[in-house]
Amino acid sequence: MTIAAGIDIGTGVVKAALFRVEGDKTDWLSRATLRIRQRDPMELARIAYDQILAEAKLAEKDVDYVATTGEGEGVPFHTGHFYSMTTHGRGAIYLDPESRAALDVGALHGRAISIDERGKVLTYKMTSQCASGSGQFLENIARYLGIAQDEIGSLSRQADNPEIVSSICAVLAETDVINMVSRGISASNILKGIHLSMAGRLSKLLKSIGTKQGTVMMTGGLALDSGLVAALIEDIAKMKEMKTTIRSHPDSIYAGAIGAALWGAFRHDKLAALGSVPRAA
Amino acid sequence: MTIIVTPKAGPAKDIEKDASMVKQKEMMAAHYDRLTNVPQTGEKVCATFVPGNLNELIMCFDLVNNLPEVNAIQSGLRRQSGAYVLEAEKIGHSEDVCTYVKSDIGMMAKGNIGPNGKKMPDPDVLLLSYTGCFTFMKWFELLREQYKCETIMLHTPYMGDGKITKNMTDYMVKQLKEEVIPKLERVSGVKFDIDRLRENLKKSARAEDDLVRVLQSAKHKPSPIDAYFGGIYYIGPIFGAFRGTDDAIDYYSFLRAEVEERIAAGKGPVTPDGDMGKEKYRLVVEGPPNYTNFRQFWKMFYDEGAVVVASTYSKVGGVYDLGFRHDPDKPLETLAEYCLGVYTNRSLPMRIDMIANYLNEYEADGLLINSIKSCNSFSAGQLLIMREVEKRTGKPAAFIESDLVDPRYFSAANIKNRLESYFQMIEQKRAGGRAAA
Amino acid sequence: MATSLNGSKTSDIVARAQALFDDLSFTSARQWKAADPSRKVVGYLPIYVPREIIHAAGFLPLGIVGGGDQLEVIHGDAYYQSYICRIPRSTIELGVSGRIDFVDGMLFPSICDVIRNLSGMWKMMFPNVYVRYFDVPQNYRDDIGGSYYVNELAELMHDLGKLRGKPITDDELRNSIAIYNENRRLVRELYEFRAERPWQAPAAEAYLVLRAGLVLQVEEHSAMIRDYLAAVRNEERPRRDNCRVVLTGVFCEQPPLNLIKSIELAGCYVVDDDLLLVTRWLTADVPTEGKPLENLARTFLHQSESTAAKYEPDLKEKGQHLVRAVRRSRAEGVIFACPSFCDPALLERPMLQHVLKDAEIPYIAFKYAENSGQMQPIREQAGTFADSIKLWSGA
Amino acid sequence: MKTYVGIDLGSTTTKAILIDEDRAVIGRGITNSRSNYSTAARVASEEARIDARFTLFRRALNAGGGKSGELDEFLGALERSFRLLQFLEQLGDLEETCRGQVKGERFAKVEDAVREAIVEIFKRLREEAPSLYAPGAKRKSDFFRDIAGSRYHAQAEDVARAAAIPYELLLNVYDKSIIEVENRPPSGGLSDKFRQALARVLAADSAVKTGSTDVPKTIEKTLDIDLEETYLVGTGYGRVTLPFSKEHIRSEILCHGLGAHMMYPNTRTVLDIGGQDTKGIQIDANGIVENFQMNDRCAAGCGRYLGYIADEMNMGLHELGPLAMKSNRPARINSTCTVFAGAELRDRLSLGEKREDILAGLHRSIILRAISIISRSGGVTSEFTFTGGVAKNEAAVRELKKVIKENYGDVTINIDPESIYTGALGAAEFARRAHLEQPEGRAA
Ligand SMILES: Nc1ncnc2c1ncn2[C@@H]1O[C@H](COP(=O)(O)OP(=O)(O)O)[C@@H](O)[C@H]1O
Ligand SMILES: Nc1ncnc2c1ncn2[C@@H]1O[C@H](COP(=O)(O)OP(=O)(O)O)[C@@H](O)[C@H]1O
Ligand code: SF4
Ligand code: SF4
Ligand code: SF4
Repeated sequence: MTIAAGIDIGTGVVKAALFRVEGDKTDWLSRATLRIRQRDPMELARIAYDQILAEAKLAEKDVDYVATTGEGEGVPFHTGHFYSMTTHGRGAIYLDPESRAALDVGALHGRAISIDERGKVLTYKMTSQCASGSGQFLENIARYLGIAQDEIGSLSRQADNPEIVSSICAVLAETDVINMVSRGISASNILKGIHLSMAGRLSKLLKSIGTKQGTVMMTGGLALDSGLVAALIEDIAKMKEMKTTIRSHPDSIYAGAIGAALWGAFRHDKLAALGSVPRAA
Repeated sequence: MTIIVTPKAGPAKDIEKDASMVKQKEMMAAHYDRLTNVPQTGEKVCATFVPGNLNELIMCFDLVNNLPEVNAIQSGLRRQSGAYVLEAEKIGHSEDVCTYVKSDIGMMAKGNIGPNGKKMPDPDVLLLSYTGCFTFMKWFELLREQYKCETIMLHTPYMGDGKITKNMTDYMVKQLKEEVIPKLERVSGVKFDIDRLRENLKKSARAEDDLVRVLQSAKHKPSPIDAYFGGIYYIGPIFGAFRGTDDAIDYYSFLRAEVEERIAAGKGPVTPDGDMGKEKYRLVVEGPPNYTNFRQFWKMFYDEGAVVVASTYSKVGGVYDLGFRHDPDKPLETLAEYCLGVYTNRSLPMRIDMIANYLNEYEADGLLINSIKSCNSFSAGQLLIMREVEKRTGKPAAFIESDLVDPRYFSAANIKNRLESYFQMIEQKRAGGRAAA
Repeated sequence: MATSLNGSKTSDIVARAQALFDDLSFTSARQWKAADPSRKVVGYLPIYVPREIIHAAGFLPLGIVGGGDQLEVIHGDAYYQSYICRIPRSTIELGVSGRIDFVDGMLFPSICDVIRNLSGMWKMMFPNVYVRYFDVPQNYRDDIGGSYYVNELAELMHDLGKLRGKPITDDELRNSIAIYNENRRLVRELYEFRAERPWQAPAAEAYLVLRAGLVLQVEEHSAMIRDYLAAVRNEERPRRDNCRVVLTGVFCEQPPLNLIKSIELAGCYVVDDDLLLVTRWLTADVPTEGKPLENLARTFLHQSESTAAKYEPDLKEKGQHLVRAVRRSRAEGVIFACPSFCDPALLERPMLQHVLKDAEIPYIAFKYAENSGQMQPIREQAGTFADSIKLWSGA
Repeated sequence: MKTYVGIDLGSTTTKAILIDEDRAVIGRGITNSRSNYSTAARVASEEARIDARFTLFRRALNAGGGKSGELDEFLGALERSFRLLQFLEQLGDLEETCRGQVKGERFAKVEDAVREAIVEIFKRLREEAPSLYAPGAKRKSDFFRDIAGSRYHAQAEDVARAAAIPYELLLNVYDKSIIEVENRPPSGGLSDKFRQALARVLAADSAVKTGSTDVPKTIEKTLDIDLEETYLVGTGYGRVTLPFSKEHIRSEILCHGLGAHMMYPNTRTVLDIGGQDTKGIQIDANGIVENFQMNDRCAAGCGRYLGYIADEMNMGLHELGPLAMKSNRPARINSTCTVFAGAELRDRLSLGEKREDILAGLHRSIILRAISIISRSGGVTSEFTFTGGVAKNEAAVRELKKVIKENYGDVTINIDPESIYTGALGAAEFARRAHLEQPEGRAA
């Protein structure tokens, strides 16, 4: 039996998950999310770790492997670090074993990762700089429009005539949006427009990693945005050669943390078999 | 970069078509039909580029000339290029690179349907006369990867020192003789006949004479033509698949007659909304146009009474107004000199000289640079061109940015803002000048 | 102990190379020139110029590959739109700010439209400098491209002779060729050593040592490589659980040193690359017997590196150089790092990727600018590459 | 009296200037730009008219022999009192609107609790309002949106905790209401507000020292002067969307050039850094534009960038400059991409760099970008003027001075505290000229 923690330091949110792994059996013991909002992510990592331990009623010494991911290379108490795409791929398999790609959409970047049935990463690609299609941007616009995060999805799905945001630059796109408001475009249509332009970028990513069929699991915070998911499904439907099914999961935001914990357990067992178990610093 | 415009985009319905317009439309339609009928006729297709286009030579082998650049323009005007570019990016091309290439590749990926709605033929040979732009080389390497057909490289050295040396022409003539011609013979199965080439070259020169007259008519006030937006129509046949044909000779003689009539009548240029109003600003434009919003772009000029009296883009397929003519007496040398002399193969100092001269000779109010995101060949260095030309002529210059065929880079509000500021600035300067006088 | 034959330590050699790298005013080249009034310096841009000819004139060939991430670019940006790569603007900044005011000539190799146009800009902006656009043939037949190239080389040799005030002789050139042959042999040895034991010669160090060759006299540079190799051969350095990659696409604008370091930190040893190609453009010794210009031309036509700037006449050969590099260095994958807005590198990339795919070699790709500051996305991508190996290999 | 109005509708703020027939500025007004351009323009010009009244008061009281120190004190008190009234009025509107928002499924279970919370928040806001307008008080910004917003956030956090309702819910109510409130046209009734304000001031201190004049009478008299809007010219961002007709629009480049010329007749180079564009303008001895350059489609390094940074650090825009001034070792920052600014900031903080050093580096990089636009437009040849919102930031100014000196040597650099109005000033002058040319011209 192996106890492993996964801590995913994002740009917007810190996520943590604690797992017990025994052979093929995995048990998700506890979880935590903390919004970063001007706080020090390293401190939050500690808080999140304490929270998941407390919730599972375990002590630090009970944990065999603390794996960080995201921007967690600097977390002082980690045993090992895995990079985001490694962990999101694994997380996607955990959330749905049928997944053959993970599409991680977070606050600043989008990542498409193609994986095999074991969660091994085959290829991947990230959006580059200059993104009006980032979660952060959507968040800013929603606030400007006076829309709460959990309202975005349903509003977007009510759109009847989405207005596409054409600027590549988020700053200029913001002005575009203000202009739209002044032209009387509804919030639904604006949000849907943003979702569609994000979806365009994401499907481009998916296509460029060669994913043409199977399940694509959306991970990261924006997987919870049903408007984005719907827009992506719409966009993919338009591409004849793409036969993928887009899925999201209520626990999608934890994918990185889950993946980290599971790879941590995996690595621990592998090293244990070799007789060289590392301990967290 | 490049040219050739035709059907579809529909002008105001009630404008009477001039003979040249009708002729051009027929020529283009016939050409596209010839291309898409290749599967029936069994003709062979040679794909090549506009600058350094060796149409006279290609015709000697009974090959049909297909110009991917022109297809990209057509896609732009038809508003399909945006989807094509995106398609190319989806199959792995970077957002950063020339969208001409991506429009072509995207069009291929999406079934390669030509402007007449029929499937474009695969090329039998790629004639990579790589003149004035390095991207051409990558473009045809990409096509070669796709079509796996014979590819002929004709390397045109760059006029880095502002002159054509004997080493350059010798090199090119040797390539023509020992690489290009034998390979074209092999692909086409037609034996090369130099007299046929001479005949074609003779025809080229005739049409070139008329073209130059047309372009130089803009020296009149008011200018009877717009040498940028309208100019794009005028250069179509000679930069495309018609140089060296009787059709081109006819087209340019019609055109010349029409322009002379307009001068006699004291008329300004034709625009999509009919005759242009009073000529208020005379401009020289450097850089290619935008094709995805061509009408909207043009309108920003003629609505304000701005007419372009000279443009460098109308020289990308050959700089004829500085005296070059295809010369049947030295057929291969003349082809070499033609390639070497196209606008984008000229060094920056040469380009600056040319533009500054245009500003003076055409008595323009200023220079406008349309800097194209795609095109490093044109764009890298334009800001220096702007400075130098301002310094030499004392006339104001303005700088706008857009793209040839990528609608994402055309921001109407932004461009309009700059253009209006520029026109108001010219106006204010004039008023200031008057006040001072 | 990490010392070379003559006793210098690895850290000293690297520190020297780093200092040369950091010096945006090219002090060592300035000093070299100041030591003797007859000396001249001829600058060149990436990717290849025949440095032998410059050397034969007794001049110092000075490689100028942009300004890196420490140069504040002010005036350079005034000459370029935002969608043009970074190297021309930092090069202009170097010029306008007087940092290369001691350079007597500048060669602009035929690499892309940006550098090509820069040659004309340089003529306008620095009229007192000898400026030449250095065209190379894209036709590889000796009787066509070859004879054109020999004439171009002869013209360059003549011009440089004029600059010196005395024609360059064939013997002088033969001598320089021999000296450069030696330098190239050492560079190849460095690459072979690193491919063998990448933990002993980290990519950033190897790069710095190579880069010193752009500003030092060739003889001094050869000595530096020799010292470095001797020093690291004697040293035991920690070996990490990294995978092995070939880095490609970096032939013109140089990535920031931090990027090279980040790749290794994230778990990838760089075992081959196309950085600073000029130092090993010619892949074989240039014969020292016979007509030197023809020898240079022939080696250029038949035994030189491939890059996006060069036409590949044979479809079957396209991209094979990269596959060979992977096999030769026993790499497990390829990292494409290309400068943003670099048409040649970015248009070439899909073709190379297709070839790799057919050869079943994994790859990843990202873009950079010489002044990129954010390494996080890069670490992430390189790191994921390394993770796969860590998790799935035998260990 | 005749007044000429210039309105500069920028991407972030809208500015208005009133000048009289002698080209003297009599009023300035500013507001944040918003999705309703006509309202923004109306608010700004109303603000300018309010300011003009103060100018007229001063003129009238001065004529009555008031000593300037005493006058300042009195007018200051009057203005604070006036602003407070204005603030309370808008606060009332906001409360009403907020309460109206509390409905629907999201509030199903907590409707009453949220309503109570809102009442409580506004009660507190009203209570603390006078302290915001006390003498010497520092406000986070001059715009209702920002002042009310930051105080609302602070109070809501407290109230939410006490009432055990989600803070996000209260925030959202505010977010939803503020657009509505600020897009409602101003309520008018200015004269009355002046009277009320005066009454308050007099009530607080009946022995106002303003010379011999009868203050209430003088004020009444000045309120009677009709501020006729003789001609109006608009300029600014996306002039296509300006709520003015074509004859009333001038390019912002021209307006900035002319405005700078009016403030500093010897200026030859003008740098304007606005919210999402940076302009370098060269003008001649008459204020006529000779050349101009702007940033391209990338908004990196523009004013909005500082806004993102301020948000990221949870600071007011005014506070960035002073913090950056504390640094003497600016970090080298290469990317000025606005969107990634936050990420870069976090990156560096986590590497242990100091906040002030990073901030100073950010300011420098903005200036470097601006200088390269200046360089594009022809460099700096003689007197130089820095305008636009960013000119209010002392750290940006410090870097600018440094960089100009490094690159162009000793040139005179003008920075007017009111430089944000430069474009509006030029526009007002264009309005005056247009009126002179065609006296029948009337405001839009
Ligand atoms: N319920 C939700 N609906 C829509 N978006 C959400 C939701 N929860 C979080 N987000 C978005 O997810 C982003 C954070 O996602 P995450 O994957 O944690 O990113 P990162 O790892 O970069 O911090 C935030 O920008 C936020 O806008
Ligand atoms: N040969 C020509 N000479 C001059 N102007 C031309 C020519 N061909 C087209 N134009 C200009 O372009 C406009 C539109 O052309 P086009 O889009 O081809 O029209 P249509 O919709 O009839 O196909 C015309 O109104 C005219 O101003
Ligand atoms: S400011 Fe806008 S355009 Fe510029 S890099 Fe950032 S996102 Fe891209
Ligand atoms: S770079 Fe310019 S000239 Fe070259 S293909 Fe692209 S658009 Fe044409
Ligand atoms: S980086 Fe690429 S585009 Fe830029 S100069 Fe070098 S080769 Fe040309």
